[in-house]
Amino acid sequence: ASLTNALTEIAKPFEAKHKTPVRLSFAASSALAKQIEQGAPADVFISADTQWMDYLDGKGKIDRASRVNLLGNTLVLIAPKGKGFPVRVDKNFDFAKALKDKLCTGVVESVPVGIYAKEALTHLGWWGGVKGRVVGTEDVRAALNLVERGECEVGIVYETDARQSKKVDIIGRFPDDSHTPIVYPAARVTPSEDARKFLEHLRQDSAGKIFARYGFKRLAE
Amino acid sequence: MLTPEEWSALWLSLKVSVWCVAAILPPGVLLGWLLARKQFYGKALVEAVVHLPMVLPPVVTGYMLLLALGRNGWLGRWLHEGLGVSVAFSWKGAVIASAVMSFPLMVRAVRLAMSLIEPRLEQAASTLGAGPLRVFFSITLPLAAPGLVTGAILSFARSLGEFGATITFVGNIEGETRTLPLALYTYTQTPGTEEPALRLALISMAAAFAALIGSEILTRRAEQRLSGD
Amino acid sequence: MLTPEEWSALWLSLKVSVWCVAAILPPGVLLGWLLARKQFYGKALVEAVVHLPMVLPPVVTGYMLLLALGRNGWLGRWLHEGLGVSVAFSWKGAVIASAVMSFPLMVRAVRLAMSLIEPRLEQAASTLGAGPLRVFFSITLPLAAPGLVTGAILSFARSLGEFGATITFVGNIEGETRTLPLALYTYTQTPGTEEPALRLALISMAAAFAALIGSEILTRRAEQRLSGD
Amino acid sequence: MLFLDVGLNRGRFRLEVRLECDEGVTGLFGPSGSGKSTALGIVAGLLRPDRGRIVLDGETLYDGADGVCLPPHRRRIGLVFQDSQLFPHYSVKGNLLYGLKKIPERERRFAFDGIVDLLALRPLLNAHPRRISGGEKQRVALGRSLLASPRLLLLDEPLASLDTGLKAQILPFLQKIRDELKLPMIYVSHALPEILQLTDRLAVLDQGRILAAGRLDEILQRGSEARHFGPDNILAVTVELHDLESGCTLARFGNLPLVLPLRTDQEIGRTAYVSVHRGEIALSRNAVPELSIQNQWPGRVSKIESRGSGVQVYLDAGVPLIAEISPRAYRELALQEGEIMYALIKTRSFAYLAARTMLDQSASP
Amino acid sequence: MLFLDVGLNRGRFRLEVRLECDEGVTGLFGPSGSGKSTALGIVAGLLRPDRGRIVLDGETLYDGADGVCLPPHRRRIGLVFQDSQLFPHYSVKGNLLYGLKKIPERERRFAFDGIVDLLALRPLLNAHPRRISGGEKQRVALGRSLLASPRLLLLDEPLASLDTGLKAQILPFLQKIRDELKLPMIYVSHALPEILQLTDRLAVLDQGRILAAGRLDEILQRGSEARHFGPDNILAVTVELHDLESGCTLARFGNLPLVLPLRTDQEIGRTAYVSVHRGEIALSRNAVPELSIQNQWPGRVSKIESRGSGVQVYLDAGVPLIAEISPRAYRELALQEGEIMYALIKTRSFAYLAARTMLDQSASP
Ligand SMILES: Nc1ncnc2c1ncn2[C@@H]1O[C@H](COP(=O)(O)OP(=O)(O)OP(=O)(O)O)[C@@H](O)[C@H]1O
Ligand SMILES: Nc1ncnc2c1ncn2[C@@H]1O[C@H](COP(=O)(O)OP(=O)(O)OP(=O)(O)O)[C@@H](O)[C@H]1O
Ligand SMILES: [Mg+2]
Ligand SMILES: [Mg+2]
Repeated sequence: ASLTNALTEIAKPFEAKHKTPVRLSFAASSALAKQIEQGAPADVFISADTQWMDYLDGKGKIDRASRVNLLGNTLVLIAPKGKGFPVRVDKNFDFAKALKDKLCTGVVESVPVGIYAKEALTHLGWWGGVKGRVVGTEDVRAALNLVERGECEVGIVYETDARQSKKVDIIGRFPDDSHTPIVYPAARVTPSEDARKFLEHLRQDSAGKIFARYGFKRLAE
Repeated sequence: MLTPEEWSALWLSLKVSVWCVAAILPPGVLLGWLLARKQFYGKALVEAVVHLPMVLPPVVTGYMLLLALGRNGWLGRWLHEGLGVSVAFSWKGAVIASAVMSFPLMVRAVRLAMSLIEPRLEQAASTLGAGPLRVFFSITLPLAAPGLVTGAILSFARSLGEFGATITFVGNIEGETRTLPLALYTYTQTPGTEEPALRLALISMAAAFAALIGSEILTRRAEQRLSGD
Repeated sequence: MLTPEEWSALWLSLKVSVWCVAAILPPGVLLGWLLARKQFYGKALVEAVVHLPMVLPPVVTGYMLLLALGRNGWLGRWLHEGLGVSVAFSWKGAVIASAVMSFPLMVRAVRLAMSLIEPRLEQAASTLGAGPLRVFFSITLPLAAPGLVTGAILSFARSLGEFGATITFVGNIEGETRTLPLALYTYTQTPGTEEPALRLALISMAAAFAALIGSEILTRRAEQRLSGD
Repeated sequence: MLFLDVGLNRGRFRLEVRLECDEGVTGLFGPSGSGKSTALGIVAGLLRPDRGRIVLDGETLYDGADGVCLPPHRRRIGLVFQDSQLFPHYSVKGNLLYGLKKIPERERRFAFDGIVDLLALRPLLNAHPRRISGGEKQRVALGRSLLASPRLLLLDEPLASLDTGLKAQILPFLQKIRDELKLPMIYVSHALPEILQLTDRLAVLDQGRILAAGRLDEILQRGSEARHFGPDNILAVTVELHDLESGCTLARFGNLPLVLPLRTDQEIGRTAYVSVHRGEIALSRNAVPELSIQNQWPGRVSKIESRGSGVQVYLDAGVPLIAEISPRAYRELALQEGEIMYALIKTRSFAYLAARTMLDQSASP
Repeated sequence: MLFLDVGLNRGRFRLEVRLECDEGVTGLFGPSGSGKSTALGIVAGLLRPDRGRIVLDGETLYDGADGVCLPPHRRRIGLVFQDSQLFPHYSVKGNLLYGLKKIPERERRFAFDGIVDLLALRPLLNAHPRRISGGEKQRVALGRSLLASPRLLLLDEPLASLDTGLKAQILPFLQKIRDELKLPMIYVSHALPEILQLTDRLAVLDQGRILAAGRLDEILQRGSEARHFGPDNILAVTVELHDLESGCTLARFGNLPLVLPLRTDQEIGRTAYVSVHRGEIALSRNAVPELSIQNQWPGRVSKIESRGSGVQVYLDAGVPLIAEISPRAYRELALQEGEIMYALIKTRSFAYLAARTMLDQSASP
């Protein structure tokens, strides 16, 4: 879902070049994975996390050889614009004390951003202190929104999302080693030629530039 | 005024909602009548099954539809291979998702209205030579008209706003299954799109308004027809 | 049999649903009565506003609730600072979200039932010395009982299944706002959790079943009381 | 011809009815709550009896033993409900046409316009059935049933809420359809004179049971049912002579000679019904000679009942008679059951029932 | 005392009523659809007139000019609906108690048990109001209204669907509450004898207008309303003498002497009402001497109407009379409007109305 704008933009030149319409379906990775499992007529699947790609892989629904880790992302701590407080992202910082109120992120059991956030917080030893104050949201946009509205004092979201909002400040970045790497794997679902071409297209520089503009990290294969 | 995407979403939403209401009206009326007038074994079970889609999160309902009616689902495969009909990932699937979600509203409204009809009017019709079918269509149904209107408007509204089951069952494909709520969702997934999101919300409201005012007129007419005002 | 988390979600869901029904019953009855019996200026507007939460995607409704009742919302700030009441991120907020979503169902059901009551019965009561209040409570309300029951069961079911508005408005906080649908959602978002998801779905169904069977008994009693069977 | 022998339990009420109705009109008579409407409902097929048989013109409509039960719409029996039950979603006209529309042209027994004019419904045709008066509703219900061309018509107090003017127009019309179309009817009413304008074949119902059925004179003969006809004694008499000289009609009541007011339109040799109110029967221990009261009949006091303002004295004078006397008179006479008393009835105390109608067409099978 | 002067437009129907009711009972009489129920609805406050005034015992209930309109529940006016309108969610008992419950003990005018017994409702108390018969419903509605202790009672054909036995019990009871409790009533009925058992103060309504109001004898005097009383001529006569010898009661009708059947219970000097059917009036061009027919009155033929089976001849004999003769007789007599004819009426053709009741209590203001 975080890919909505970027992908829409990237699809345009592809359509122009290959004269094939690209049909994009944006939904939660889980929903998409299940649709594909049930035979959705998809050519390419791009997931916001590895687990749903693994899931489909396990069911033999994707072309394992075509799987690539397309993009990466960073986890950041945000606060409403101008309402931030100084944070040092390391184990010695008493985050629980600095945090007066609630923290929002994706649901920590299931929504990818939440899972990463919990890992990071645990890694930093902050989890125990904030556990009861974590507001799980349906997706990363909702978490961002709550912070924008000032409903939550801080939030943990992807950098891509945080950067596009003018109403929040990034007050901290979680080191890459504090959580499982955030990757966006992509793979072909059908062996069709169009699928191959589209996957190819995604990995070209022209696409890469657009991704980068939205704050994604391009991953070397 | 509206962008082509907005038009397409609005048009799709209306199409899905109208088809949804049209599709559930007949079975809803029938079931509502059965529940209001007949005592049968397993009635409570039927009730419960009908209401199930209301009780479960829409996503779950959508998932169950996917399991049943997806190309690999037991029913879907049969439909697909046997009849060449495929509902998954098409607007027809969106109609099905909406229909399942709205069905309990239709059934309940019809049942309520029918249970409040004076049964002696039906008896009077039968002594005038009207068989069960004519009684049903010329007496029961018109007298339950306010219930049908209520059921239709609730279903229409529910269907206009249906999101969870639809996106889970048929995905979010522009021009095919991206109804107003899904388009709205798509915007909310990207930052800085408050303005188009708001536009879509307003379009939804306008569509709803128009439908509700139409229904209000229908409702009032149905009520007046019975009271003679 | 159930894990503590499941218990907690079930308990919370029931609490939220019961409170939701209790909270919307009085205003729903009042508004249903107004719509059924009175003609006033802006009636169609009131109708439309009431139905709005059905038409918009639940997430949008949740978002609007947040705008209004969040800590920084115009109403929420006043509630928070003036009265010290905060509904955001608490189960009370979940009740509000459910209430807003179910309200149109309640209003419509009550309105439908009231519009089908014979108004001359109310007149008869008034010639026996009953003032408007007594007429309402001793005649109108009991005669509309099937509508109240229908409204209550639809609202209860809707509320048991409410997901989008709730998660948007009050988030998903274990023990506080994680109702059955939210817990179920959590499972559907992770692969390989079919088994606990299924358990939760079954629990939801069981709760719904119990409620529906209860309502069925109430409905039947209300219908029989009026027909004298 | 209708044959009916059914039983039905309705909670606190139990109906047990055995009845045969010939062509023509049968009056169903009985106090409030005696089961008249219930019986009609069973005949029409709206209520399913617990046991028994219903046969109409040789066709079995219901047979408890065989499980046969024809649904109402296949019985072609019209029923005018006591509470008209008009369809609120049709206009008056729509109500009238409801049954008519489905009848093939040549099977129609009544013309729409004829019925509308007879029942004075023309100005109401476009009205809403909730917006018309009580009597108007009842007329619409009657018209609606007639227009459905039934082969048997059940009328549940169709004229109870109509004024005499309308009654006087509708009754002759019912007589006409009885005579010309030979449409059999069962006519429920608690107004005996009204029934007698259509028929003297009666069934008397009480507490769910047929107490008596047959021609009114036969019923009266049996006697014990007299109390059902209200405060009037009804006598079936045989007209013997019109004495123009003395201005009397002479008749015979059982073995008793009777002096009635002169009414030359009553045919000699025929049965006529006359009524005399209980309060107009005086009692005397002996016959009183040289009195203007010309009817003096001895009878045995079979029962004495003190009720409200008066004392009811049941007299067996070959036929049963009930007299009501004041408590004071009762004390002074020191009346005992078993005594022989004379009933004294003035000629003018007699009133003719169903006065200006020939009763006999419907009465003879 | 009720004063009523209102107008109401109801689509095709327009009501314009001006009426004063004294203590006691006022009978409201008129053909079906004439506006009787509408008028009661206005008095009870269920219908709001377009203009006018309603005053009860000095209290203004409605004043179109001032915008005063007391709601029904504050009028304390009981209304027995034509179609009983029982509450389906209460038992019969609950219906009866509905109005009673809220009346303070000492303001209650009737005891629950008394009403239940009077109306023979005891076995029905726990029944559901949809499960009782038509007459039973009407009795419950009557009881319910009485138990609410109104200060004015409006009765819309309360006895239309009751059998004579019950009527005969309930009418004296209504007489009693009229006399003892002095509860004023407006009694709608199309049965004149029934009304006359309660009162001879009438208002005659037709097509939404009061044609006549006042004592029946005064109304009859004015004459033109006679046709509203159905096929009977109603005469208000003054009783002059009971001639025991010849078995007649002599009375005066306007200037005409009248020979009636003997009825010693009619007080000398008082007004009595007698009826004679149109068909029992014979017409003759000359007085016929030496005939048993004792009443022979000359009158001018004011109108001749041919209707259905008979010819209606309107005769002005000081007071209006209507005779119905056969078309053949009409031809043979070659009757012309304006001619003087003799109306011949046999003594026995007269029937007393409201026979066994004193009328006068309610009649005198
Ligand atoms: N639906 C019903 N269920 C049970 N009992 C009923 C029902 N309807 C009527 N009864 C009872 O059955 C008896 C007969 O009722 P029915 O309506 O046949 O009387 P009826 O002779 O038509 O009286 P009326 O002249 O008052 O209309 C009454 O005691 C009544 O209380
Ligand atoms: N709700 C209504 N709206 C408009 N017209 C009505 C309404 N109810 C009755 N009418 C008409 O008003 C007239 C008077 O009706 P109303 O009920 O007062 O008559 P009524 O004298 O009581 O007759 P009945 O003896 O038949 O009951 C009739 O012509 C009737 O058709
Ligand atoms: Mg009956
Ligand atoms: Mg009326």
